[in-house]
Amino acid sequence: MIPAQFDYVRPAALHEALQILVDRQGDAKILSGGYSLLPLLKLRLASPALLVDIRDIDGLDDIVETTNGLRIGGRATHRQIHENPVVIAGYPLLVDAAGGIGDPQVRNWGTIGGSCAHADPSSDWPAVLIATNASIVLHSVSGSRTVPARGFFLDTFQTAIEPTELLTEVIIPRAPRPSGAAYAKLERRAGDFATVGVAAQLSLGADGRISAAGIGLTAVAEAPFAATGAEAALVGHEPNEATFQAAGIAAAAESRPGTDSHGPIEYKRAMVKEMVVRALRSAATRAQAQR
Amino acid sequence: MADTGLKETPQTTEAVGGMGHSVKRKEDPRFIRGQGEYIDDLVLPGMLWLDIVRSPYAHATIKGIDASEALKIPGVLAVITGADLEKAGLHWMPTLAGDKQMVLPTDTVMYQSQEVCAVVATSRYIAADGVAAVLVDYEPLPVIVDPFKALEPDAFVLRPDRGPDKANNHIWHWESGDRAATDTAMEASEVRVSEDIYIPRIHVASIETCGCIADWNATRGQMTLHMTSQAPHAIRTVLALVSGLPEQNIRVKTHDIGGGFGGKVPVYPGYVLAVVASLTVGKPVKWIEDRSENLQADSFARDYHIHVELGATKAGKITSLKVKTVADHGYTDAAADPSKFPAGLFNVITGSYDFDNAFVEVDGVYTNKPPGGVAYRCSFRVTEAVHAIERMVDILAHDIGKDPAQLRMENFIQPDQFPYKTPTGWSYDSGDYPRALKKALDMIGYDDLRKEQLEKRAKGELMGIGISSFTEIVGAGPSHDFDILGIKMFDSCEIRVHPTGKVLARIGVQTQGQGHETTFAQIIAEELGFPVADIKIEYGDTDTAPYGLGTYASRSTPVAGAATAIAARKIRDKSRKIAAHLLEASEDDLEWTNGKFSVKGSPDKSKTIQEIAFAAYTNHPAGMEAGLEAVDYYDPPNLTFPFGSYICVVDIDRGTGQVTVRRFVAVDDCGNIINPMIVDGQIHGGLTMGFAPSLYEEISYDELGNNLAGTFMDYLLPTAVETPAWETGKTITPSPHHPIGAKGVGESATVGAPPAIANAVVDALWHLGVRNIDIPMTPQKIWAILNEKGVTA
Amino acid sequence: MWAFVTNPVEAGSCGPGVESVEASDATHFKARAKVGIGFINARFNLDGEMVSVTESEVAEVKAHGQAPGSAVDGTATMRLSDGPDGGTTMNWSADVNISGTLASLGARLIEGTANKMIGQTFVCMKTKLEA
Amino acid sequence: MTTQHIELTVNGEAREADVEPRLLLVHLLRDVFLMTGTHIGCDTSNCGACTVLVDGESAKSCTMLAVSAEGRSIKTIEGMADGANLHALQQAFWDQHGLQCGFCTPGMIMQASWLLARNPDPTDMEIREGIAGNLCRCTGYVNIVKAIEQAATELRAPASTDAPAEPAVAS
Repeated sequence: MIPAQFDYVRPAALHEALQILVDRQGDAKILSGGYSLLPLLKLRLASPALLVDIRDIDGLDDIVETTNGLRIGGRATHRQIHENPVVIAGYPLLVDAAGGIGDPQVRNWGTIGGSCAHADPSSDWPAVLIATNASIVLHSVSGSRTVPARGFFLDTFQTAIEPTELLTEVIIPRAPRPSGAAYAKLERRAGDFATVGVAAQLSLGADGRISAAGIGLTAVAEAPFAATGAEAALVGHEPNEATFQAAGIAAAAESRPGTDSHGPIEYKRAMVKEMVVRALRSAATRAQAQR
Repeated sequence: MADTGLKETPQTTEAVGGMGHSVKRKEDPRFIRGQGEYIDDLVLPGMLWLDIVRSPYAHATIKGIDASEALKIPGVLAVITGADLEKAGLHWMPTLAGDKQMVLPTDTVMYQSQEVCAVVATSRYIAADGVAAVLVDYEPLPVIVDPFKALEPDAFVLRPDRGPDKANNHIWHWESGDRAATDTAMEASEVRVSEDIYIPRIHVASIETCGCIADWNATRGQMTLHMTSQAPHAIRTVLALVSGLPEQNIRVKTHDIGGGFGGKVPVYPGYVLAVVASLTVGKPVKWIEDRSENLQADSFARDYHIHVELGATKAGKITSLKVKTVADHGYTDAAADPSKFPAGLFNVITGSYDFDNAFVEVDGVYTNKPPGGVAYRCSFRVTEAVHAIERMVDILAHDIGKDPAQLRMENFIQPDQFPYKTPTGWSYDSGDYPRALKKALDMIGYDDLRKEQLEKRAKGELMGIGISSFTEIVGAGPSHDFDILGIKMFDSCEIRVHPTGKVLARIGVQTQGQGHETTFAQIIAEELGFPVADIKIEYGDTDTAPYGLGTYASRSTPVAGAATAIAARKIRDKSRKIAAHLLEASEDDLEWTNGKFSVKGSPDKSKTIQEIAFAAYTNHPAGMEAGLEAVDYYDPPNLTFPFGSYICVVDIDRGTGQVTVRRFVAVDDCGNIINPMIVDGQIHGGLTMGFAPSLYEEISYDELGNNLAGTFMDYLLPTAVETPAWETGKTITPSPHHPIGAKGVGESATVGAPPAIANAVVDALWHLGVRNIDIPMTPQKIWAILNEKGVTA
Repeated sequence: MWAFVTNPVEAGSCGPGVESVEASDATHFKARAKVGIGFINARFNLDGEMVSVTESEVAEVKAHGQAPGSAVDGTATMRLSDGPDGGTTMNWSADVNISGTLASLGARLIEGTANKMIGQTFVCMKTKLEA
Repeated sequence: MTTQHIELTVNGEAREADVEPRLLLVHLLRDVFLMTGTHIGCDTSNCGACTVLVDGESAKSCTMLAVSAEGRSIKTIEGMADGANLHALQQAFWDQHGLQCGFCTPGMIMQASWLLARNPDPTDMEIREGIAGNLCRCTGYVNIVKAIEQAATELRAPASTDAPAEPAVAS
């Protein structure tokens, strides 16, 4: 399969890229890892006039921990994240998620910024960012703004990014100790898009009860979303099986899956519950280990 | 003639590398260096590209084709439509099953993604742009995707071209066995079990898609067609018949093939379009399918709706089998079955069991789909047959409370019953079914697994054990019964021994990765004593290779392998005469051992095959023709019947419905073995292609006829992660009629594996009241059952 | 309102992604539409027909369009009735079939999209009518 | 049609070409440089037949633009053997019957080389996960896994000469 024709530029600096987005407003599409974009171009399901390759822009793939939390450059690959010592030490949820995206080649080149900007309704990172209450930094010629992940994924393939903006960074706040988080993904076959993906994060209070919870779901609605009902079912409760089941039931009720080759709606809802429970069990175990 | 003694240990030295040696493959050095020569690797001077406009509709009238925008694109040279082909009478072509198939439609498209017109351009990129620029005006028509609806009396007729006397969607009816006797036996049976089993449509999805380069040289009047074909000679003949080109001026050349599995037997419209395009523009024209075209428009396998009933005594002795089947062939019957067998060899459905009464009937039906019933590492409906009988035997065992292994043992055809005549007319050549099953049971530790299963079940865990004891039927075939479009299904080998004792052999079958360059050399090494390293095997070029029907249905070893052995023996016969001349001895006084003739009683008086070869050109006896070569066209006296017993252990995740194959033991018997390493590899691959449709792969259609698995994102080939670590074992029961006692093996595991997996999954759920689950046994399907039974986690 | 829903240019321009509409005659129109979600889309050439089923009550729009490799066929039915507050209420239903590449290769992506696009169409009509 | 001039390194050799921006890296290698060892098996980056190394990282060359590979160093199957000497992986695939039709083999070998560069002593499951992006239709993977194990053992051998003697694990 052969893409339609397009123009290609590879700016050397961020401001150049941003100016191009202004100049070619609506025509231009950012090329990062390419593993989401190129198959669509080849299937001719998308035909942007210009690709702006951001590979030469310095400083877009740093992974650093700051007082605000973990800052991950938009061009950081899934593998860079998966293998980063800081991530491994403090963010097991990210390790879970990064290690299960696509296959090794996809993880070598696919980027967190690309995944988030592309906003495939079944992609993994959005659920993680939602569960962790992360925020997303967008740059344009007029400066930058930070959008909470919970307001970023608007619809299928649609985000809060304006045509003149570039996703440069995601910021994942460090959860107060003791906390635990995990990603549970159900897939038909290694490397597939999720049938359902659940990112769960729990913080425990001094009384051992859940003091804060984040649940992000993917593949079971038009866009990844926060299962706020499930979160409410967790906070203030003991981190036990009954609580997890209640959260799972709430999350299933909140999900809006469609029928496709991964299964009918009823199955997907049931899998939401099942995978929410599994993610919460792991998250709770990890949280207990921090006590 | 037959030398079918048991050859469990090699008779030749490792240096010679005859039968039984795991000789490393002679073809591999080019593949591991990336120097294989696949069709898309080939570039000819001045070559153009062809790309195809395909229908978005599964059924529609074409009101017009507007190619004007496409023709404005620089580099787009021509757009070929059905109307263009109609002028030359090439808009329809015959299928191998005697039906006809559109090359390009003139008025109606019959399936989604059907070829509508072709764009010829100077590069593959420009050709793709041309395809996107062609505007076709369609008027959608109603669509039938369900063969049962197609058979309803008021269903619209999909193929009015068949004439007013065939104003329905019924293609043919075929039956086998004795209906009345089977009915009587069935009614008298103490136990009757019946089931509706659907074997879904699947696609071979070889990693290399199909393609060709047609190269018309007008001055020489020569058409060279480089293509991905498992049957180049048959293609040449069909092309000659369809195009009117003289057959000697057509050369079909198949290079390395990146997997075939039966999908590269049929003639696809793309090949014909490339030929027409090359004839039109006078330059070589390349057509390469992309993956989505391959998954949507090539031929498909299975799509069999089987109603099966098994009768037995209370004690579990099978008495009768009755089968009624609807076969969805899509809009044309393009199957590659032998002419007399429109339902393939489906009547091998009595399997490995000894009983007297069986009746099988099949009805072929048209629907708005691409051709079905073709191939997926088994084209002749054996997979469907084995699945049905092995599922039913398991259901019977569970119903009467007998262990499925025990029930099989009690019903097997016994070794002393061979040759065994089945109630549907086959004569099984040889077999030892109890030995294979016993070996499999031992290898997997069956009794312990059954204990473990009971313990797990008590804890609510779902574990199942499934057995399949299959009988395969391969090596088509004896010419009295087997032909395709009238061409008898013999196969061939031609051997030339050069003066220096090096050998060139050409065979009529075409490798798709099975290792013919190695195994056929091993047959010659076995028969003549030339080391494998000195033997070169060629195939795939119709200008040089002897005529053969090609490689499919596991027929290479049973047919061309036999031809090779016989041709080698003809050379040995002549060598004996030359040796007698050289040794000044009587032919009767010579004995053949280890690649040389020696005088009986005087082993130091001998001539090696290499010395004899040299003499054949330098010192041959007076009155004898010089040279040392032979050709054989082998017409097998019977098919061969490989068999095996497979045992599968599965665990089911109650929360998600996911099935994990924990262990899989496969004991195969394919008679004498040419190369154990390659046989093992064939079984590993076959098992994986049995595993895939059991749990993952399915080509399904929505009600509009859209193929819903048009990429590898939705058509789920298993990766290394899911695929079990196969455990293989062997028994050897030689074929009594095959010259080297061998049987085919390529398809055995694909045929035998699915029921073992299905039986294991049903076994895990039987106590919940589950009797059958159609493949693919997807998580959503299993979960729905668990949910219904109230046992989800 | 009846005039609006049976005017090809007015109603047709509310179709999903419609970039241009041209009336061929009183009941037929041709349109170009960019159909899709986000940046995933295909440009369709659409042929449409407005059918008055029951004068001033029920109208139907049939559209049939093609993009390379894909086709879309849809029927929308609009039923006007007197509303409780003296206004006119429009009830609508629609059926859209997508065939070819978009359906076959984009199955996972397309699911639900058709209905969403239909919804947008009627939201658009509502907006225009209220304007 | 506008083209762009690109320069890159392929198997250590400097190469250049004028290409359309939409040209895929795999077509640059196959159709422009006529290096046909890298194959195409799908369009959706599922099958891995087109796997090459780009700056040492395995990539699916059907999912990368040639223009994006500008200035990078590409390694393909054609760059694996050192003249007559096969790379340990090539030898192991041959020894262990890790291929049949050979079509997935170049991509499989390139991916395995990336895997072993990062994990010289992988477990069976690490190998399987390491090649999860490479589909094989012929072998059932068993012998591919064995081949990668053999090559891993082979490739570790020189390093182990500095280390205290340890018996090599036969595959």
